[in-house]
Amino acid sequence: MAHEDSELLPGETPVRFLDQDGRALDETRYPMPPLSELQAAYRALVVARRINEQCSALVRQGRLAVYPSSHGQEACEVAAALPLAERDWLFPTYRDAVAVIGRGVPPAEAMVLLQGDWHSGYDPREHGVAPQATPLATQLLHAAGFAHAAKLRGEDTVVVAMCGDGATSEGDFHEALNLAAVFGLAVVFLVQNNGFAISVPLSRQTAAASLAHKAIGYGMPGVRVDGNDAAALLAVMHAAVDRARAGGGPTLVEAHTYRIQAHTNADDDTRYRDRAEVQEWVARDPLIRLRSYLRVCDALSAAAEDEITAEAEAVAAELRDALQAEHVPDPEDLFRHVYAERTPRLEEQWAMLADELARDAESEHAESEHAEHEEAR
Amino acid sequence: MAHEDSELLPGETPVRFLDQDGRALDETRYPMPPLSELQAAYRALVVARRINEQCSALVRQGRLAVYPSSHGQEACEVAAALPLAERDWLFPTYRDAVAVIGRGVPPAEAMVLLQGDWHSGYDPREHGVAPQATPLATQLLHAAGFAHAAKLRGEDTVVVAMCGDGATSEGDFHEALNLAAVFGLAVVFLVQNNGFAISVPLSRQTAAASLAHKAIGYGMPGVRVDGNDAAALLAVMHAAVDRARAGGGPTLVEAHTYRIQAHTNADDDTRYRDRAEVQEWVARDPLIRLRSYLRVCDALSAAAEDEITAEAEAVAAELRDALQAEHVPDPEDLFRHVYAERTPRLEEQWAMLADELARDAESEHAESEHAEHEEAR
Amino acid sequence: MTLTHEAPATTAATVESLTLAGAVNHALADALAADPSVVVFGEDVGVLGGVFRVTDGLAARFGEARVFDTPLAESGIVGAAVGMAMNGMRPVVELQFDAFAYPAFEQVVSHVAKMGNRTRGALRMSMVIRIPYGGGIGGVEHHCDSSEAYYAHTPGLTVIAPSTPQDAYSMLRAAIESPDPVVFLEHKKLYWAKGPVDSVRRVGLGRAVVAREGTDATLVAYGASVLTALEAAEVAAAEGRSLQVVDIRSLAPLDDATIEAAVRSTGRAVVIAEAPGSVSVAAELAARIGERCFEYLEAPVRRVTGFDVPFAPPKLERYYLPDVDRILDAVDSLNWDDR
Amino acid sequence: MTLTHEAPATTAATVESLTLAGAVNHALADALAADPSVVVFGEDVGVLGGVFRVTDGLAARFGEARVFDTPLAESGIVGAAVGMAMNGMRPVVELQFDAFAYPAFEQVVSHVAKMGNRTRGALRMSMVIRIPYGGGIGGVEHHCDSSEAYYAHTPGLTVIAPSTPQDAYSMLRAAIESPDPVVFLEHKKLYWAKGPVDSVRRVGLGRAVVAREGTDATLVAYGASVLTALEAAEVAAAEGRSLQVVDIRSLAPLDDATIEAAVRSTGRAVVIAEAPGSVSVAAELAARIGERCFEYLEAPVRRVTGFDVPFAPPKLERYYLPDVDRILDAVDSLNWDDR
Ligand SMILES: Cc1ncc(C[n+]2csc(CCOP(=O)(O)OP(=O)(O)O)c2C)c(N)n1
Ligand SMILES: Cc1ncc(C[n+]2csc(CCOP(=O)(O)OP(=O)(O)O)c2C)c(N)n1
Ligand SMILES: [Mg+2]
Ligand SMILES: [Mg+2]
Repeated sequence: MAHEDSELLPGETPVRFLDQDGRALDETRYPMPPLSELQAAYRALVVARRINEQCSALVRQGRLAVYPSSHGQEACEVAAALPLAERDWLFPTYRDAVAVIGRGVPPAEAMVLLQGDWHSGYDPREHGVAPQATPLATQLLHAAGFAHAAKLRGEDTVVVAMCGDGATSEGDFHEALNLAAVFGLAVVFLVQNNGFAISVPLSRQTAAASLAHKAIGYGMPGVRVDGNDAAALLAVMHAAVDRARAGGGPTLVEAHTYRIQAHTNADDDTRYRDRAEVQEWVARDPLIRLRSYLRVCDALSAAAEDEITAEAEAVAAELRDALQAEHVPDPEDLFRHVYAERTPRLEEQWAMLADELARDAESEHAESEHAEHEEAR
Repeated sequence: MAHEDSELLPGETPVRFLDQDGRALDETRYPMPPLSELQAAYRALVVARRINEQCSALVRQGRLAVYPSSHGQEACEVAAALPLAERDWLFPTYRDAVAVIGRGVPPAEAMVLLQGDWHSGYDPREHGVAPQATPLATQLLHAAGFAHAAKLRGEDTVVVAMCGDGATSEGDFHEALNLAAVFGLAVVFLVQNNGFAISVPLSRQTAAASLAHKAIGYGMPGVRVDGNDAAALLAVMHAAVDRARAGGGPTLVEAHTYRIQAHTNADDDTRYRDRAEVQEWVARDPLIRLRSYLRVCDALSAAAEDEITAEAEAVAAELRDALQAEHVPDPEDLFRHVYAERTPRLEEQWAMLADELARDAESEHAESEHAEHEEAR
Repeated sequence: MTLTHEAPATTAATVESLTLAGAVNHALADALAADPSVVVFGEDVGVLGGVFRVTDGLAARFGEARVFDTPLAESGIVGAAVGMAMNGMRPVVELQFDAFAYPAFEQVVSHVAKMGNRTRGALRMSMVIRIPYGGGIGGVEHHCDSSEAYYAHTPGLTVIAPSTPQDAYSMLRAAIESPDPVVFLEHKKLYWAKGPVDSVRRVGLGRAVVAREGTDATLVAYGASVLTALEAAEVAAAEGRSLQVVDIRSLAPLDDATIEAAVRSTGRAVVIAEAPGSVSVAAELAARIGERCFEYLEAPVRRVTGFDVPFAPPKLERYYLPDVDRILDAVDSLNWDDR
Repeated sequence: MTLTHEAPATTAATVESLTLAGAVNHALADALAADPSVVVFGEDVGVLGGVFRVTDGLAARFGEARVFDTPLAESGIVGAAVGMAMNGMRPVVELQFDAFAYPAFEQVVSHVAKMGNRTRGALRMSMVIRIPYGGGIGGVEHHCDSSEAYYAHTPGLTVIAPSTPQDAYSMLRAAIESPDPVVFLEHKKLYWAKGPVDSVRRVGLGRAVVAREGTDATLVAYGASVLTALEAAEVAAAEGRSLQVVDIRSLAPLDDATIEAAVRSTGRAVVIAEAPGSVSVAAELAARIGERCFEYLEAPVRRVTGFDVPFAPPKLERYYLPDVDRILDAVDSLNWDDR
């Protein structure tokens, strides 16, 4: 085996700083992030969890059509966003709403898609966040192209591109990692390996020892990391981001984690996994792990905890309020953005719809006048 | 680095038995194939080379529209076909006509595509050879599916699927290798790395140390082999085929070789590569290397050489003759095979064309009668 | 809602009331039972039974070798099915949603559609690609495309879009038995609509059906739009106008004879489909009716289709989708003054 | 063959006689020179200059950073272009042949076409996808598809298919400057046909042009079929029939006004295209003409298109492709007795 091979292959065990009880382990491959960053991460984790819970509740109340929760995966979500500078970009999936919010997108804007108002609700340029991608692995190519443009202009932008374990089987995953490696692009590919693609277990996605083992086939380093250990994730992501920023090219990071909820509210996960397995992972909760550590380090006072909880509650309340108001989108939106300028055909079609709406409004008006009239009798 | 990793990664150097002068090297990773097989391989190599030369000549004479020659890569072509049993299948590309012929397909049938008569000219079932694939890497999935069907029926069919270095960048390459590995299918993926995809050099396809390094990412072994050393290729292919037949799953074999001719006759390779580089590879000719070795081993008499040359000439002559005869395909063929049974629409369309042809024939007939008449005057 | 074109003909024993999803499930089960070369695979079709539960129970009943989940790779699924069909199997694959069939497009167009032709019939692609499609279910982007035009334009493919559980059952059985590749489009909005299914009844591919008789104008539709057309015909009847409804069922090949006879009998036609209208199956129907019924037409053939925009987000889809009023508006525009 | 719609208007200095390939090359060069955000990439477009030499010399002139080869991955090429467009570049990508664009289909349909709509215009996909397409060059399978229907059906895309070097030049410049994504189809058979190119002349997207005046019937065509139509008109003229030829140039959006006016002026129309006719751009044209010119039509709109079969092998393509005789047959069928 060549010397360089060992540099690109993942270690035999995932990077891990904290054990399940939040005790620091003997991890030497990366430096432990400073306490201040872990405190920031903890705050973000609590907010993320609260958002996940709030959104699941909003689904039950019929305010969101669907919500693919990252409950249990919040450490990955936080570690995807935190290491990025303002000028950097994040390329998230449908599951990464809380990472999107972590980049500064207002929670209500992040919910526009799932609320059914429009296909995306925030300005990507304002926050450096691509629209959440639904077609799996497609966004990894956008990330590579984005980084390529930056490189051509001599900018040191770094891009974090996210996907799940299932998405690694798609052709676009392959093409994206390869492009990024061939052109030495500043992309960090973060795979959240939560063990399932809807109902399909990891064993149906790969026969490899790990997903990080794919990296060497592209000539980039592959790293495995405990996806429920925020400290380890931050350390690994910082290293990968720094490497990318310095022109060192892409890295593939595989985070081992678990989705605690079903795939979405529409899914019934009892059909394909044991409750015992879920419970095991509940016990590995990334929040509790980091909280324990911070407490042991005396870096999380009760006051701070209260303050964080309050902040999370405020975010949740804001989200709740925003989604309580029934917002009805404008039907003309259907025609506004298909092209920069509306084609004559689309003008015709909108005119037809507008005419229908006008007639509907008229007859509604007539009906209600009629009803009033009847009442008055 | 894990123990299993070293089993799946390719060795630091490609497998090689013979040096450029045909001297045996100290290769211990595989057993040297028996002389009898090398003799058969040599015979096949000479025939393959002769076909390549003949086809290039037929292009110059306008008998073939195009010919993507495997000149210089014949050892790979031979080693793809030879290790297969009759019940096995080969999934070749546009460049692999001589491998197709190596499976027993009559040379003239293998040329139907390039002659422009039809999209494929042989019966795949009769020879266990899929139609030569043009869309890159797509056939690798067919190979996996084919092997999957065999596995489901409990058959021990082995499939060899071929592609080039450029094709490894396609999403279908990824999806095929992954499928084959996940389901443990009996597929040997043989990549002929000839350094170029038309004009694009290998460095634009991968940043990895080798293409064989991709195998570990799928959990299958990756092997590198000298693609101009027929002995090494046969040894590696036999091992991979045996492994697949025994249920051991797929292998990725990367053969280092070189395309001596331009991509096709339509290509101008002086635009993208040095003549010196081509000459270097001409010197590594797989025929000469094996011939030298066989001679040294006293396994190739002058009489045998003469006989082989005569056989190759006979094949070339047959091919020449077959392609000299101007064959005009039947226009009705356009409608015969689109569906098992012609749709009413296709009946209508054929009726229209048939009517046109009848009218053309009539007016030609009238014209020629007219001409005869004129002449007679 | 209850879905049927006609009263079932055979004995009660073979007739069940099923949802369209249930009808597809039964068809798969019966095909798996009837023919050992039938295999069913795709994403989540195994233990989960599919995200729409269409394959529910099949893995348990027929075993993991015949009904199984694949890696998440649509080109891979279809490409592997091509190889399986080359090797004597009859694969029935599910692509999870319309838009998630696009990664498989190259395999569909370059191989599924052409392999039989390429090999002069030596390697026929006897396979079915099942695609849940269409809107009206409040799905987010990429979950509601009506993508039939892409397939119906591609020579070599048979494209079926049933509107009743009976047709879903019978035509899926026929599709699986067909020597040719079939793209089988299941409208998601119809999945939970019930209708009688007679498992003995055979419906061939390539045949349209008159779903409702009528004399004044012909509504030509398929999939969920057939229901909208039937509703429109009901409303029109109340207003004294008799609308005929043709369910084309087979988008490729089109049943020219039935469509032509229907339109000729009324002299007026409205084509209804959810997909964006431009360069669509609706366009083909309008063009053909124009070509074949020109002398009989009292008015131009009207199209009531999705707008030429990406499918609407959930809260706007009711504006996007063809509805009864829009159909009746189109009918109203068919030069009635001439009468 | 020489290709032009009209005599160039501006000074000789800006006018050159170029092949269509040369015109595209010039347009790329001028765009690269004019706008630093333009980048050109694809397979073999760098040092080789493309398999059709369309990008010849560009890498040498503008450097490897702006004109470069990619790994062999079409979805990758288009997907990366999406990301580049998100980051302020104007990528112009080449997909080597029609059928080799199919692997990129998901990126084209789900992102290129929809990203601008998805983000309410925040991320417009200002990019061009160049695709050499069409037959008539003796190409083997997968090298001769006319795949325009797939793109023209997809809302959000602009689809251009020029038939003259001038239009190729001017419309490619316009395509590169467009805020919207453009699929730019270059007919391979036209690559070596010459015509005058005035690099100052601007031709907007979305506009058809009357390529030949005529009064008896209108031939509607695009790409290489425009030449066949013009030839047919020439032959017909000799026989005393005056055929108008409309080159639609823009397949999406269609220039309804020009097409409508043309067909209304003659009352008869034949639509000509190489692609299989079913569910095609030709179908759309026939349907629209039927819808918009119904009262003016003396005869059904006829289509002369490729058959509904996979593209023919080289020795059979002359039977497959629309030719002058087939067009004239269609013209002959347009109810002339009525006059
Ligand atoms: C191209 C494509 N195919 C299928 C789907 C349907 N789908 C949505 S999520 C999903 C599973 C994804 O699993 P994974 O990548 O592991 O991410 P996770 O949901 O676990 O976060 C599937 C199959 C899709 N969105 N895109
Ligand atoms: C999907 C697809 N894209 C592009 C092409 C056009 N093309 C034909 S051969 C070729 C280069 C292939 O290179 P490689 O895989 O290394 O094989 P080689 O020709 O060297 O044997 C290209 C780009 C194609 N046939 N299929
Ligand atoms: Mg997952
Ligand atoms: Mg090569």
